Amino acid sequence: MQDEVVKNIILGEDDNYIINVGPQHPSTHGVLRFEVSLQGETIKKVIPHCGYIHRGIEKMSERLTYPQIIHLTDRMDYLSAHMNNEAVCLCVEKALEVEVPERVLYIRTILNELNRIASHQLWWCAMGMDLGALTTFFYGLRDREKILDIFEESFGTRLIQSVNTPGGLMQDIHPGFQKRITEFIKYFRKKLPEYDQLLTGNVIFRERTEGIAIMTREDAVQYGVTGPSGRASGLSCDIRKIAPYGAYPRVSFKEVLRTEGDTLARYKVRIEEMYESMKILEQLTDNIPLGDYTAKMKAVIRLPAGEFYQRVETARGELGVYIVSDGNKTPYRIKFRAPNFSNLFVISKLAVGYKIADLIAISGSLDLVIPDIDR
Amino acid sequence: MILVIDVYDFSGLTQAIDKSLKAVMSPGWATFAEYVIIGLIFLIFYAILGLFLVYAERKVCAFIQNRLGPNRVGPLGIFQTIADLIKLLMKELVPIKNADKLLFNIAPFIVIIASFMAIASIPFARGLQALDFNIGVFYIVAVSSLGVVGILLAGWSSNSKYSLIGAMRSGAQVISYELSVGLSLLTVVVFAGTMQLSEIIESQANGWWIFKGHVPALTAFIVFLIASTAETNRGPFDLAEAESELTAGFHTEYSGIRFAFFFLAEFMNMFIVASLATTVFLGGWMPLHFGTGGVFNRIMDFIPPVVWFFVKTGIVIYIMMWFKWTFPRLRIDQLLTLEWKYLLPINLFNITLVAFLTLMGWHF
Amino acid sequence: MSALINYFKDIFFGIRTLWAGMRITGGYFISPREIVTQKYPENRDHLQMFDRYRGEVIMPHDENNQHRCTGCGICQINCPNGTIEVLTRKELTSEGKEMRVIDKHIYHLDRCTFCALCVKTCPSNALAFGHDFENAVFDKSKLTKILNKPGSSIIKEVK
Amino acid sequence: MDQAALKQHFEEILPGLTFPENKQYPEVIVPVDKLRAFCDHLKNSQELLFDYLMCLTAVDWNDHFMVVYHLSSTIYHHTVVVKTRIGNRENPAVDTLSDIWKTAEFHEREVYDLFGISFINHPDMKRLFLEDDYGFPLRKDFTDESRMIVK
Repeated sequence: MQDEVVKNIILGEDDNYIINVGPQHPSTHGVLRFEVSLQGETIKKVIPHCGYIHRGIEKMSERLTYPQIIHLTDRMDYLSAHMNNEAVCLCVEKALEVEVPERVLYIRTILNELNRIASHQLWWCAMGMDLGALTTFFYGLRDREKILDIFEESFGTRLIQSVNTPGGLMQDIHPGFQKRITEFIKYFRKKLPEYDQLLTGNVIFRERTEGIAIMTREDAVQYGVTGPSGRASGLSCDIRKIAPYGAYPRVSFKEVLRTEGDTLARYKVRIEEMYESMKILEQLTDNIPLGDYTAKMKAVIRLPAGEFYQRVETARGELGVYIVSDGNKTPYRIKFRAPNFSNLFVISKLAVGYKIADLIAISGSLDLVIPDIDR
Repeated sequence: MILVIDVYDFSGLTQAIDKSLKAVMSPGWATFAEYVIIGLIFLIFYAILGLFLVYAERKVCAFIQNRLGPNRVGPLGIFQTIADLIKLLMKELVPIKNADKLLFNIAPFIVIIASFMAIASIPFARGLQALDFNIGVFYIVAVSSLGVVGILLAGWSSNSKYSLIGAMRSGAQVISYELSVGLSLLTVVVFAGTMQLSEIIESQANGWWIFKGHVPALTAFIVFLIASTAETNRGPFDLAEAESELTAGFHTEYSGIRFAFFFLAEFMNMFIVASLATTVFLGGWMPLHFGTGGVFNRIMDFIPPVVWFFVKTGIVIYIMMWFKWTFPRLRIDQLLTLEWKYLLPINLFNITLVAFLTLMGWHF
Repeated sequence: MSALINYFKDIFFGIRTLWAGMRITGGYFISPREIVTQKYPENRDHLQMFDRYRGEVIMPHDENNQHRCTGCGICQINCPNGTIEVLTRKELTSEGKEMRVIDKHIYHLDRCTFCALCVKTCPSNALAFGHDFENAVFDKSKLTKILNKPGSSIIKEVK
Repeated sequence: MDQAALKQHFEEILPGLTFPENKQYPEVIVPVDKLRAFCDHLKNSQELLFDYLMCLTAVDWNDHFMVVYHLSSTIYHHTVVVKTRIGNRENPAVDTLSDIWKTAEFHEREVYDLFGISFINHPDMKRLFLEDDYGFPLRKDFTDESRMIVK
């Protein structure tokens, strides 16, 4: 055992320069540590260390009822909070075989897409900032504010919505909901091309990202990289297409796929996904059917004994919720297959041979949310 | 026309001070007293200008980013930087374990002295120049490159890996970009036929070099802007600092007033290169003239040369801030590629062209 | 030759894209209308939160200092974080019946995650979300609040 | 492939498997010693091509552990749940699959961290989140007086 520990501490050869990027570092966007072994500025080895904000959500959930678990899932990937909520709700609804009203499906899907745009906006801010373009941060947040206002008007919460509950929603949407979304789409369609001019087209940005850290499709599958990062490598992994849920079967949208697999491709997939999300929103917003905002549920939700698995596409990839129930009102075991957990470790393959500045760009392009890795 | 400019000639004033000083004490002491006076004036000027530039940068970046910027301390937040300065003065100077104490402490001073020395030979107006060397351009280029020694020492002595990477980057960067700065200044030196800054300005009395020198001068100006931004370690070339990569690069371990020195020196360096660009390419304190004579030119003459100088410098500084708040940062190898593959060949070609143009007398 | 053409193409492509970015930032620089900053303490008077804003949990009292809480404890059971503690006592009504009355409805704001489970599950709508968001205090114990006002009683109609 | 076809296929490779009832995905319980060979076949067989390990976790059933693998194919999009039962509670161990699916390396480390199930031949079998002396929190018999509040 002791020998093993010693073996693990030695990272590379003696003359390697080892630095810790994190846990407190401007570009890890949270408490994540990369142990980087350098030669000059070239990276020879990257070892990600996580666990700095492990809160034991899975253990906590074993003592909570299903509606209570939902508020904890918000705190995993806080940028796609609604998708996380929905994953648990869908899993519980599937287990109980509850038919959810049409209206709920539509609203959930709209919230999903709004959340996805908000998440990608924040990613864009942070990606620009990682590369040293600080102004992007403010432009992205400025536009994200409009989405948060939509959430706040209807549900009173901003970053995390806490509005889903097994069977539907906690409260109905505000009468001004649709109008605000329409306004937002009109506004954002004007602003999104500015993102392209400011960053995407920029020659420095291109130099920094094009051809950097190419992830092949095989790598993506092997490492389980999903979401926009996986789709940039040509891996068709959009759960909205593979196993549709919510109102996704009713809308037409394109699964954004690119084949380059480099940092620029991962960037472009997300930018294009914002356009696609706006398309979905346009199709749904004006067609929300009338009806109840929740299905009739029992006061205490008990799942039948058995195992249930639900896949959901969050802004960062595939979220899997695996519930093992023994018939009680609390789950016997709940497991969240977090998208960032799988996406993180590919960095130790991608970053090798590139400069330390590229490591920052790569981790930015993978769009990691640290609480989701640790849970 | 000459009359109006003469009203703003400061050499009469400075000579009068010189005379009155020499009347009351021996010439040696008089010179010493002048040094002290000039030193004090520059110290105050340096501090005020540094504070103002920090404020200006914060306001410019705020407006670019749809924000208001500092607006709490004083009207429009103009005292914000003073409050920051007081805060920095009161902060603890964190001692670093295993740091090279001597080098660690003198590094900020080297950086600030280098910029202080350079400012001495900037001509603010006719006669308003502390040192009018006959090799002024050379002096500024030489002195301003001293600053990198301070940055290297700061990075080396901090005993921090991030700092060391930042310092090494800075060394590579400044050494390469110095070439471009020197060569682009050389174009105007070839045009003007002198290295004395006051004479370069006098040679622009009938038009600024950026207008007179055709395309080569314009090219040289753009190259100078890029290269000098790089030499002052400002974004998009702030690799030595590289906030998102190296936390704060070479000054990661510095706190309190030592950090403020680096901060101030960065802004002063920006002012120096901007004023050098103004002096060499934009006619220094010369007013803007179109053609000869005319009402427009007369009105322009009434604006004091100091105002002209600071307005032009301000515009150049704004352009540099504009760069910083728009572009992402380059990677170290791209930075060197830009210099050795693009700027240097363009510059060399440019200077050959200028030499040819001057030989044929094809400039105005 | 083509290498030379590409070289100049690169330069002009670079300048063009850089200029495109500078045009955007420069455009914002000269248009102060686009500034989105709100001056917070100054705009306090006319700062309007959305109706459904989830601030702290409150217990609305009417003008007779009466609330609707029966002390059933459903909010306490539903709260995932142990934010709510309901202390009740038995009291004799005028008809001589024994009735449950809340003694203290304790709310730990420092543990609250605003998941709204208490407000939504309350059978008598006794709880609501306030619009106050200025909850910064120097002492953590100040975040523990008693929601029922002193001397308050339950509204008669609520069963 | 649909559920029945998959079942038949599995029967052919490894006779004597148990197929528990699962409404959602086909499910198969593989003995611990056969797991590696079985999974290797699932990954490399051209008709199956389960190249994507969706989820790897374990469940503590008090008397035994169940390690659960959710496999999917990125080409055919069919899914299967492979389970293996570990009876040994003192020193639970199972063969690593990290050379078949790279992502298993990290999921296995997570399982090791939280359940204490060690994976044989794993390249880097150490804890991922917690300190070395923490205990294995997702085991049902885990207690931590100082940090757990039981209502």
